[in-house]
Amino acid sequence: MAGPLRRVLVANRGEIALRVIRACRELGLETVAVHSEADSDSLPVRAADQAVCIGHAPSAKSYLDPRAIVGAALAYRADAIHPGYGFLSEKAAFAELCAEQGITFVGPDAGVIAQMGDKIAARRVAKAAGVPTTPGSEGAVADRAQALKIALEIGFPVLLKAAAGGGGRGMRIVTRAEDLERLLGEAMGEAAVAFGDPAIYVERYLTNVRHIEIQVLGDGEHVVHLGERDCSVQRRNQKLVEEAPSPVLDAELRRRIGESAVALCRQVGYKSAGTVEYILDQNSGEFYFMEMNTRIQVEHPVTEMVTGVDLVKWQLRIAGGEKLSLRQEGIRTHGHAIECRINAEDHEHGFAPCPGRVADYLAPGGPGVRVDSHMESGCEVPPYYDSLLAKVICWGENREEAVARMRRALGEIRLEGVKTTVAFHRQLLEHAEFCAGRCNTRFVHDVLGY
Amino acid sequence: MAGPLRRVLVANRGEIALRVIRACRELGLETVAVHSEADSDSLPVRAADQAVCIGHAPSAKSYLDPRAIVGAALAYRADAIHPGYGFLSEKAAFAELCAEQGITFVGPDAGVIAQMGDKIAARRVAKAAGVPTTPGSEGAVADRAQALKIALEIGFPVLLKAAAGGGGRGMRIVTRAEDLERLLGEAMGEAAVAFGDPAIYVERYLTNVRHIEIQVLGDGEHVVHLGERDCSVQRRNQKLVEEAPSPVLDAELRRRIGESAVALCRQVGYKSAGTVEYILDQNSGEFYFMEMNTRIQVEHPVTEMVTGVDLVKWQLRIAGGEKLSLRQEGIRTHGHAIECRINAEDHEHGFAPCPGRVADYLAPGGPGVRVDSHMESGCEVPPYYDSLLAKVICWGENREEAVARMRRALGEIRLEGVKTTVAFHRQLLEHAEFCAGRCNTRFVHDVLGY
Amino acid sequence: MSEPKLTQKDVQEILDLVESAAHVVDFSLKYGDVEVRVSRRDPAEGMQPAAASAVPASTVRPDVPAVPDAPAAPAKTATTGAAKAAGVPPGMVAIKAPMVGTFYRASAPGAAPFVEVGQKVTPDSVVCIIEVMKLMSSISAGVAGSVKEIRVADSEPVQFGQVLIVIEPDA
Amino acid sequence: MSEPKLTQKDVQEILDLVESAAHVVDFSLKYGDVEVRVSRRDPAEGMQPAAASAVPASTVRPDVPAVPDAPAAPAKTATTGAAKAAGVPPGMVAIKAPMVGTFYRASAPGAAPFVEVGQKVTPDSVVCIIEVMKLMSSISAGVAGSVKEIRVADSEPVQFGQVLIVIEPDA
Repeated sequence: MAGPLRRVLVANRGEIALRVIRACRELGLETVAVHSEADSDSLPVRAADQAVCIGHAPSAKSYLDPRAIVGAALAYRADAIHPGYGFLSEKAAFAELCAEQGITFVGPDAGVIAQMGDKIAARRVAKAAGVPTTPGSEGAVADRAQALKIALEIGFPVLLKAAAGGGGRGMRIVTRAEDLERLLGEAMGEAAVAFGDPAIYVERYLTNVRHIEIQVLGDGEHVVHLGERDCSVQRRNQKLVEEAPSPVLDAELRRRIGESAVALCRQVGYKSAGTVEYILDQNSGEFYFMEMNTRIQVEHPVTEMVTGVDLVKWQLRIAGGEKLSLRQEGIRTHGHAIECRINAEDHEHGFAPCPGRVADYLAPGGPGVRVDSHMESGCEVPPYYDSLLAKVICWGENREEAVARMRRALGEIRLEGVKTTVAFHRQLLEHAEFCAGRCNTRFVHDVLGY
Repeated sequence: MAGPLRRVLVANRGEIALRVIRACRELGLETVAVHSEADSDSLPVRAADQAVCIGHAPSAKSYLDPRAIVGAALAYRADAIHPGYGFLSEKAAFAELCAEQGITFVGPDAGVIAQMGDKIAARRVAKAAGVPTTPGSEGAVADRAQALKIALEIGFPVLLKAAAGGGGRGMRIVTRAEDLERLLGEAMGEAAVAFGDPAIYVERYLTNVRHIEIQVLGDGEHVVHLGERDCSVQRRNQKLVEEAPSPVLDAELRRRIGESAVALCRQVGYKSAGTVEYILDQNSGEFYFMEMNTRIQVEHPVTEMVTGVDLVKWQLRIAGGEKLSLRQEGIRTHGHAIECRINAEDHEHGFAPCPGRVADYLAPGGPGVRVDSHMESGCEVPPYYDSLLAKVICWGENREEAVARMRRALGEIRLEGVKTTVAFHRQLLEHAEFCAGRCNTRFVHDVLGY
Repeated sequence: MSEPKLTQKDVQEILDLVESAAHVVDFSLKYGDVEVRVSRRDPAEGMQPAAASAVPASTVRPDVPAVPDAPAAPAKTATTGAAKAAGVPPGMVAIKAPMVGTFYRASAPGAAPFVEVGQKVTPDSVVCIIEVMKLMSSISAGVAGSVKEIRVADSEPVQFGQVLIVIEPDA
Repeated sequence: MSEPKLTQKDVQEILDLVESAAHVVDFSLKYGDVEVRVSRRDPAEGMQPAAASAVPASTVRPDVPAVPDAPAAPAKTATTGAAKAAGVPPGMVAIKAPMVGTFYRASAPGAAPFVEVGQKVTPDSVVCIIEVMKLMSSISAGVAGSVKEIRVADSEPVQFGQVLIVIEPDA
């Protein structure tokens, strides 16, 4: 669907729904917020021009129901749907349904989503674009014998990964040849149950790695990257803190990774905002393509703060047919930004979710502090959805100032009534290794003990 | 007093007290917040490491009492006092008292404050530094005859201004020679009552002017400027909206004004943050020195957002003996920033102050939005002090984006229970002349009718 | 700030509890000045209108899940679905949208409306249609009575849980 | 959120009003469960301790302004001067700091303290000194009675309005 947008349906909730509504408002676009019954009295629902209840609280009956969302877009005459992140944002079938019904999906084409959603297909695209991928199988392994052959070629330990997977399910680390058969069987079984597809591929297992990702914007013709984000502070593959620039990239490595992400996106004629994720092996200095996320990401504000580019507005502009006016040489980063995800979780008890009522909310403020949050005093954190309450993003002229500012901001935030991860972040920000910029993806587990 | 600071007493209240506390925290400095009885339960008081009540609610008995403040600094072992703006921030005698008592005053030396606080002395310094001043008398006029002679030289209308003055008192516009004697008498009488000094000087009265000011930082040796702020949206000499860069300066004019401010500061060996204020005659394109403010200003965040430089932290660093590491060529501005001052005032009734209780407060958030505010749900706005509740500062890649973002942010802010100037700002931001960047200092009165 | 209040979500959770407990037929809760009463029967036994209650059981086709009403929560604004569902007088039965879509009063453009105000209906009477992506779902009265109000104009969009039609059940 | 509560500021305003009205001698206000009573006399007539009251009149040297106490406001934290001033038992008279400064119990280092707990005092007895920038202000008891508590250690900083010494007035 061509032509500038007029009314955008926001098919999400929480802070990202508010983020999209804010972008629409700044562009002069009308907004329709769809919501479940649990979110009727939420800030994004009240912030939108129009709010439409689409179903019961459980996501499957509301935010994950493509017919309810596209139906709402048609009934309330929205000409576009912004999916946010999570929920239906990377479901090719949903993008397809939007297209069928004449609704602009704010994101890449369904075909690109499908291609990048399949890890093996995505690896093939990466290889074709000359992007390094982790040494491992070309695609899914046919059987134990093939898996063993590849494992011996690349050397143990190896990682077994579900082709359709994510979030650690269908994943196994194999350190010895004799364990391969058993663990392959387990991984295939888990993948079949979790994703309906038992396909497993094998790759080198790297231990001292950082998670580096490149933000891209494409309009189907031009593609630019907006530098990297370092998301190495994770717990069980869940990102907790993200920053830009990475404390470990030098100018040359930064250029090479950035150019590889652009090459990958050119390969598929990428349209909209996207993120190419890499692992950086700190032992060898090599980087490898991991996957591509064909949507806006939770941590996108980090890039916005160092570049000044509003990524969500660009998503909407591109969806409305505008061409990218940004050129690679015009994109400069300034200073350093860090994001802490404040979740309603008890970090002292395995980061267990803690829904409840936020009695009193006060955002941190002052220089260099951005807060993306749907919190307000008296609001409910329902038990049905993810536990992200607020993203605090701090900018500084350098990493040291950004970290000092984040400590200051986390000392200010008031979120009474629910347990939050603020204390975890304050502990992290005092840790000498983190302050020195030295950590890998196992830091939270191995060093902090979570 | 030399050496790095350790504990800073914040001799102010409201948002600027919080601003200073935030800067101290980021620098690892301890804070002592002094407060009147009316502010015991305020956010800055709770944000500081230590809070000290210094007197009754009326300013004269607390925030304007030099002995109480310096006494508190001595008793509570603060080694420095940050005066914020207003109150004692430009009282040379206060800076002198601090020096006598061995307390570092965060600001320039008392002598410089005194010199710049006297308009005639300041004009002499400006002339000596080659900074253009409005055509007019060298200093105070001796009598009617001298005033008339000068007025005839520079041409009517002329402006009579109190040498010690400010805020419009002791000020008269004279359009005809026959009115001069009467108005000079009135102005002298008013100046004598208001400032204890009847000295009046005469200058050319300009009508189509913009208020342009240059932010400077000096360490006593080096001086840099951080570009201009345009503060032309005023009502009765009270600034309402400030922005950077100015929509009307070209690169050449910007360079000339900036360099003139630096020359002025070099002339007096300026130390700390300061602001050189100019009027820009839109008819002739000429700029003239108006006055210099030897303190941090309400609108400083506008400059911080386009330069990334934390001015308050630099004030503290310089006070602690650090040398400026900034060099003029390293200071770049990026994008555009606008500040709206949200006051507890009824703009439909002459901007009458409206103290009261803020039942519910929610700050705007998201990309490009900074909020400097001491508000929180349930807080009191006492009737004793100025009515500034919050400063909303929005950044954009260009002026258009900054304005769109400000409209969006002002639609989000929640300040229930008191009347505020939010509606005034929303009206202003929709006005075609403002959006086009066309307005002079009479805009709010002549065009908006306030 | 943290003094407990009964919110819409609490009410929803209570109702979910009641709904999931098959043996519960009548339920009432008094909390401060809010009173919640729910009466329900096994759908297999046919629908039966709720007694005068702040929360009448929903009355929609047996094949779509009921959309329980909630007393107006201390909501900050009244633009949401639940708020629109409020305001059904005691003794009346609200027919609510089981899905988001477009409301039609007739089977085709120009055809006679299914019902008019004042008209008698039986539980099987079709009272309206909701269209989603060209798929038409006909909505039955679910109760015998007469049409008291038609709250949505023809061809208007409706959200999930929105009151479409109010029926005064036969005594 | 907006239900009216009596705050410290309200109390302060009431007290300022009372103070400025020369003819007011006794004033009382009951509001919810907060009761405020103020008794005062013309300073020229000498100080007179307030009756048992939530807000006893301050008892400081006649040449420094009184620092009226306030009932604990619904403050969020208790780190402020007013909060520190709280907690004086009924019937007792609090001697409060009329200025911020450093508290001294004796006239010079090594000298005997002006008063000890249990000691009898007359209205003119000097009980402590507050020093600000080398200027010593001696503080008198202002009431006849005995020293019940000394709340500040020697050489400690004190804030405006902070309770220094508690006197049990003679019956």
